[in-house]
Amino acid sequence: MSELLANDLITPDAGESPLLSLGNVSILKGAPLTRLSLRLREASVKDAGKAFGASLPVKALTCEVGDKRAALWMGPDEWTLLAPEDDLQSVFNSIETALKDQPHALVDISERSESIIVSGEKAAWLLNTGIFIDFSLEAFPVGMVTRTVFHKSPVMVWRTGPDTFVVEAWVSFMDYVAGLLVQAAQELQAA
Amino acid sequence: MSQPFRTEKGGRIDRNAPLTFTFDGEELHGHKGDTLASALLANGIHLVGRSFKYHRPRGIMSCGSEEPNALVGIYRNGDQTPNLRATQVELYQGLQSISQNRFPSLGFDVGAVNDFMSPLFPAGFYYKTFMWPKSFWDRVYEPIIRAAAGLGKPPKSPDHDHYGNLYAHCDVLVVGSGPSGLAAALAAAETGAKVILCDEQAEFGGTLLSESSASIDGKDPADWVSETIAALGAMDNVTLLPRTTAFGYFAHNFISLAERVTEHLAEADPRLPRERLWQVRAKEVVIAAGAIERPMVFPENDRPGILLADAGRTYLNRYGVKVGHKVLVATACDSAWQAAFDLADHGVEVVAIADMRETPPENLMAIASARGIRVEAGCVVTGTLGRKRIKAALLGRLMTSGQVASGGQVECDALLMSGGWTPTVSLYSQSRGKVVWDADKGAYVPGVSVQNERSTGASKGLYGLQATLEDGYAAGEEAAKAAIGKTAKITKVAATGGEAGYGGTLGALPHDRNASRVRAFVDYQNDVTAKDVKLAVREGMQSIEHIKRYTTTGMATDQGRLSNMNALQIASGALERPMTQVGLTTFRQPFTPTTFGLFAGISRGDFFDPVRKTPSHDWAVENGGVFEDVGQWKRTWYFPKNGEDIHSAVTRECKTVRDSVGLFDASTLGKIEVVGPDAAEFLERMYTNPWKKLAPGRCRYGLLLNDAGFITDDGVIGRLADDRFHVTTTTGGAASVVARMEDYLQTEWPDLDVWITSTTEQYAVAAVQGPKARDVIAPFIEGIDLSADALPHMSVKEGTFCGVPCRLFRISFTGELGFEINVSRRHGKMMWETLAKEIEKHDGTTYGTESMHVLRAEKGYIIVGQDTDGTVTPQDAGMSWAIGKKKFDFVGKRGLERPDLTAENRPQFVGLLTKDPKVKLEEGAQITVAENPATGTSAEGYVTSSYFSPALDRTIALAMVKNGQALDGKTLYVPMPDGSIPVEVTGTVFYDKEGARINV
Amino acid sequence: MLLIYCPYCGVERPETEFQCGGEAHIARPADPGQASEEDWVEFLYMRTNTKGIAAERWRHTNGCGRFFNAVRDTVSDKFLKFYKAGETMPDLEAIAKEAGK
Amino acid sequence: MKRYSFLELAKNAFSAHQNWGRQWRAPEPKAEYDVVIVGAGGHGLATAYYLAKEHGVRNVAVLEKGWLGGGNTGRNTTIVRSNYLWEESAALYNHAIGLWQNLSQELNYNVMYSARGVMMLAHTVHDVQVAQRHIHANRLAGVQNEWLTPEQAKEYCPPLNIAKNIRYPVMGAALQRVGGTARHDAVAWGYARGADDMGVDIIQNCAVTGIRRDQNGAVEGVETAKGFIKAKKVGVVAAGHTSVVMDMAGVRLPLESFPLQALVSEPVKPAFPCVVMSNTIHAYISQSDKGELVIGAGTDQFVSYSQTGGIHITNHTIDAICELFPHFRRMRMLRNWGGIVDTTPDRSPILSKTPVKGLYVNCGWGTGGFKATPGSGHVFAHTIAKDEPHKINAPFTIDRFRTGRLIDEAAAAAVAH
Repeated sequence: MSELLANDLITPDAGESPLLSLGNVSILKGAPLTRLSLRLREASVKDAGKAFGASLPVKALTCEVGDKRAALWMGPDEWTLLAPEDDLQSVFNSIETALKDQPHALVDISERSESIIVSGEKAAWLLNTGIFIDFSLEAFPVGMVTRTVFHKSPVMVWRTGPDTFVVEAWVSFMDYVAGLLVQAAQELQAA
Repeated sequence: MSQPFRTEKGGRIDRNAPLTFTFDGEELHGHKGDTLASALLANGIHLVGRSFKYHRPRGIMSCGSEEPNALVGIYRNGDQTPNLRATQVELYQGLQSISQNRFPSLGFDVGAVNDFMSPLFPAGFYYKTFMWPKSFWDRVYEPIIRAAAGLGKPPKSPDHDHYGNLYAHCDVLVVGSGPSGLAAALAAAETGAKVILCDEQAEFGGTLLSESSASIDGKDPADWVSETIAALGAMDNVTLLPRTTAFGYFAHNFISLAERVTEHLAEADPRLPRERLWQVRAKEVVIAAGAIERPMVFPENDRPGILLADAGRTYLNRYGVKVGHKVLVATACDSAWQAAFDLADHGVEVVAIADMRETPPENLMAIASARGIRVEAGCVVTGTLGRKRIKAALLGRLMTSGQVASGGQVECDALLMSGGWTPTVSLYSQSRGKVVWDADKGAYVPGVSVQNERSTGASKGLYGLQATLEDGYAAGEEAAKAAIGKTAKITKVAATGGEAGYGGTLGALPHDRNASRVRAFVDYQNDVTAKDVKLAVREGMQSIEHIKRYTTTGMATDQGRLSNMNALQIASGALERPMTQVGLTTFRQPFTPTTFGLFAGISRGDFFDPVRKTPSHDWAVENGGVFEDVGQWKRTWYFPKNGEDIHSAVTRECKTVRDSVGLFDASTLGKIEVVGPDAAEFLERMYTNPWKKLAPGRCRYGLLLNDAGFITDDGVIGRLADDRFHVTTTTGGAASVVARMEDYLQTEWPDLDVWITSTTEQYAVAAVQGPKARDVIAPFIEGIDLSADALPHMSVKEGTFCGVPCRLFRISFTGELGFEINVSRRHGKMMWETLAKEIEKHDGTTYGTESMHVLRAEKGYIIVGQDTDGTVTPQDAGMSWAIGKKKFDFVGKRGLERPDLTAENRPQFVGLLTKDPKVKLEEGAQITVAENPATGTSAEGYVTSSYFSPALDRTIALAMVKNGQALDGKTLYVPMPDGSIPVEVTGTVFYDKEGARINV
Repeated sequence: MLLIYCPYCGVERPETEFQCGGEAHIARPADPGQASEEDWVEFLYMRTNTKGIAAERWRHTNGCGRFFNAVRDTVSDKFLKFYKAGETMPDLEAIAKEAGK
Repeated sequence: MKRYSFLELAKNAFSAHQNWGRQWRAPEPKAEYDVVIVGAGGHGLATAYYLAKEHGVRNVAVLEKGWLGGGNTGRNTTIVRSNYLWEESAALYNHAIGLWQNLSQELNYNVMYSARGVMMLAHTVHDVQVAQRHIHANRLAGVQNEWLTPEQAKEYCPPLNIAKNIRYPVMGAALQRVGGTARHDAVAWGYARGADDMGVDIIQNCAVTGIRRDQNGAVEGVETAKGFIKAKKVGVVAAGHTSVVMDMAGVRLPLESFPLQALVSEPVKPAFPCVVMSNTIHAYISQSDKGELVIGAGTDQFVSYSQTGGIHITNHTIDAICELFPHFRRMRMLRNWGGIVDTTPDRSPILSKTPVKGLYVNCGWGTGGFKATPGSGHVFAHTIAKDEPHKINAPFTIDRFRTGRLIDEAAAAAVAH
């Protein structure tokens, strides 16, 4: 997956066996990450990006990726910042320090959600069994990130490659999301 | 293997693939490519069902999804699916089918007695009788009516199949794959637009598959179809969906499709879904749904053996089946003549063509004459003979006077009829477009488009191959241009031939029979006759909707696709108003009946709704915990040991908490991090309580109202720093509190520098409660001084638990010394297991929500949603203390000042003690002043919570009682079916009234 | 299932991502203490419930989380305009005229 | 009016049913009426019927913009029950139940009131508490309602899935045996026929376009598609469109109109003996005498007068039905349609005088108006005739929203903890 966006950050959880492994689509559990919710006003965007190590995207539904850093646009004043698991304190502190005098809210949400990596030729098809978004590359290019709904669960979808998506859900919803994806993929094995 | 009505050759069936199937237990043979209907007809079987009301014998009438008569049950995977149309059921090896609505058999049905009593059962008869004696409706009449009604039998066992779902987007959706649909798909696809082409049939091509007298691009139309489908199939931007019905057209160009994936297979891979729901957002839609032929309304027009002319032709040309050996063709337009010619060409005796027109077109007359077919021009069918199969038809000659003269009797074993064609405007109508009457075409056709769609070909009343192809190309081009702004040059093919669908007749046909004796059916399935429609009008039904509902015409499973136009014309005549002023009924989704399982999709079993589990879930399962559903969460209700029932388990758990220590999973409580310089100001405005002076490291109970002034949520809020609060909410309120906070923040106070983030799932929360709570947690906590002075009740500190960061709250919902430890979710299991082991050392226990409820009730703490119900103010709940009196404003402040909220005699929160300490009140029980209140007495209040209190060794209850706080010590009554229970009104705190235990 | 344009995300999304917040431009009285009984019932409960063209609030709950406003014809359910929260209420009559109503 | 009976039916069979008279006339409006009712749905027609029958007010017109019974009356799932929580509500709906029991005989029109029982399922501990509270309150108020264990519920309704391992298992049910269903069209038609017989003019295709008021503000009459019609009293019973009509008199109401969908399956032989409702998983179901499973869905989330709704609402309704009754998964939907329901903030109706003299309003029934039809018409007729409410509808004022004296049926089932 070397050509994928943020491949130094988004990695399968080495300790977990694949949830699904078919010729044309696989589902892997993502490794733990530092996830921070950052809220601030426009004036602080630059400083925050500098402190984080990847600038904060201001274009809706896009991401900015730096060295082991990714900043995902979640809303006009909301970003999810991704960094390696062990960098939690350092990232948190450096942003807090940089924004000491600027109104903002930085909250650790590392463990609020879990991620799975859905990849393969049939990845978009599989997501479309529960998500009502056009995943053609024209409509949803690599790098696009959004919150949406998978059947009855809120999820976040981030396209990190033409055939690769990171899907995040709140922890207690992940059994539902991953379980349904695996179930829906069964028919791909049928003759 | 004899199939006496099979042609020697021809048709699209695979003659090398013979299949065996059964109908009502009889083993029969057919071929791959047959429908059940074509295979039955090949075996000479016309009688396949009984009608709804009169149980009249009925035969296959059509060859498509509009079939009103040939509804059968199909056995598959051990159960039966009712009401499937034999005309749509594809034949496979071993298919088992049964007829419906007959007893004991299709041939001898006792229900047919209704037919002889039919004079008693005109339209709406049931509104006029069955009223005496009164009690007989429920007990006698209704059960009889219900047993007689209904078509097939419902399935008897749960469905073992599963159903798929796919959300899709496309530029152009083409519905229907006849000539215009294929042309539209080609034209759109060539532009590069993303095209979905769907057709309800197994094979693409529509009428082109049974076309014998036309050519496209110099080829047999069926060959052109194959080439076209191959070309479309090779394009990446095209999705081909056969066996897929576009059944619903909703707002904003949302179309739902039902794809039948496995039902046509003798054996299907169980991993495949039985059906798949496609939920499609199309930029543009082309409706190429074609047209269907109209029955003629003449007396006894419902005998088995009477079919639509085009169906007869399709059975012949597409399936290689002759509908009879001696066929009479009755028509009012050109198209049926071709059916007669095709049959004659296959050696079937066409006994006559009876055309209502005085002078049918000469070219047709010439062809008929060349084949030696007798033509009866100006002739109409006035009746038929034969009960289970037509034996003969009566002809009548139309006279200029409008009268009909007898035209003799014609022997026949099948009658093909054509009253003309009706464009299929169902989807257009569902898109909320209004059809308009086209007098030239004699049909209702789509009017102005309301959504991004256009109809093409026969679905807008256009016929003839060349014209429909051209129209299809144009529709496809237009749709693609509108969707993606592109056009493309495509090679358009020329065509000749094709059916002319113009002309025809509407309504009941004249005859020379005794009008009061004969019945001419308008709606076959519901047994509605022309007389019924006239009766409805006579009785004052003027709107077509009234006529429809009164007679039930158009309400059968074909939604009136066959009957509506005839009914309308009859109503128009009876009302003496032009048809266009009678109105039209609305076509509803679904276009054809659609499986419930398809709608339900994956939402079943554990996937019916997400099952949200806490970090202690697995441990609780292993340790015998019993769960309750709270919203989507599974919470441990109680932890029975050694076969305890809920009562003993809860008693033990509660006692243990009070005596030593208990461990409770509080992870489901909502958590919200409120951060920013204006955080305190924001909470000040949201909650009733004051927040600005709360010091970092301290907590306060917060009460949240709505702007009407009623309690909606509560929770402890801890201040972590000047600009950071950790807010907790109820489990059920977590999402709605966030939503309401966002609402006020974004739309009322956007100037505040504060943001809220849900952290419910970031943290796992273990509540350790009881005198030994401190001892239990002490070994694992670092960085926090746990002493009462350093960490008093209602305080919060950050430190570590077993080395991982934690937020430690000293709070209590039990009245005991208590802590709630928040660690990040991933460490929740570790924390729970560590503490569960540790409490054992202190003779502690884990406890569930039930004990939590009891413990808090002993202390008189409310549970929002149980002790409050959305009509309770803070004052009512005895919580005036929670209101910041000096505050300028908070959500609900103004609401609380409204007259009724400040009125006397409001229900107030009190405690109740039964006089007999063993008697436990029922929650929800009503409270009265009188010991034996008369029925209709207004209650003084009701019991909100009621438990056996282990600490008090007696029962306790909480209640809302009018003016209750003033009734302390008074006796009230709780009237129950088996006697009234006296209760004493008390304060709400039953245990440790001074609150000493909490401050240790 | 409606198709709704979020003016913050700049995309159209299915209705299931959104929550409708009812009639738009109903301001909470700035000084509730001074609000009369009539003001308060008007704010809390009274709604125009327009049959025709009306402005309403939506929140992109399962998206960017923002509240915004939309003008919709409540008879056809067609959206005629989307705009951000805080922007002034558009001229509904002009919009109606433009839509040919 | 020719009485309906089996004998009459048999007699008419001999004359090929040529001699049945009209069930109601199609009169042109007179210049003036004592009372004009706006809206010929079940409630409006019942109001006219009782005005004529019980108050001797026969110079009445019922104006209908479409065809009578064509609004929510002809679009609902026909459930009848009265086991509401608050005594005000219970009294109102129970008043209706009393009238339902004799309605066929009263109207000489078989409205097919079928007391087959309405069972409301409890799936959680909280549901059980709420259901028990209803049962206790109902018993004191004299409203029949009883608790069933899951096993008893299954006995009463054999198709019910009471397995413990389903997502939301059935923990019990509240059963009102006198609840059931009735034939919706017949209710409208029966009242129309009865009212017409007493001289009430039912004028269809006659939309009201304005409400005229005199210089004192009192009602003078209504502007209609067929011209001005004078009337001292106007009762608005225009469910779905109440806000639109009341706006003509400048009266604002706490209403929002939402799409509500319902659907039926193809008809099958008897498969479902009663009515089952589940508030927690949002579904209700019964089987019509014709054999169709009649299923109600929830409302869409936005105001709309389109009479259509989203398929996602239908999907959620059917998934709930299939979960409770897994045998029905292979059944098929025949027809799906929508109505427009006026909804009040407290989910209770308004049956009231208005600030405008001579103007009365009956609205806000939300998703449950059909069941109240006879009772609603009965007390509303009283309100109009006497210019003061019947004691049963006295609490159902507009003013309750100002004072805060709500009759909050929704809040009482509130979910929390």
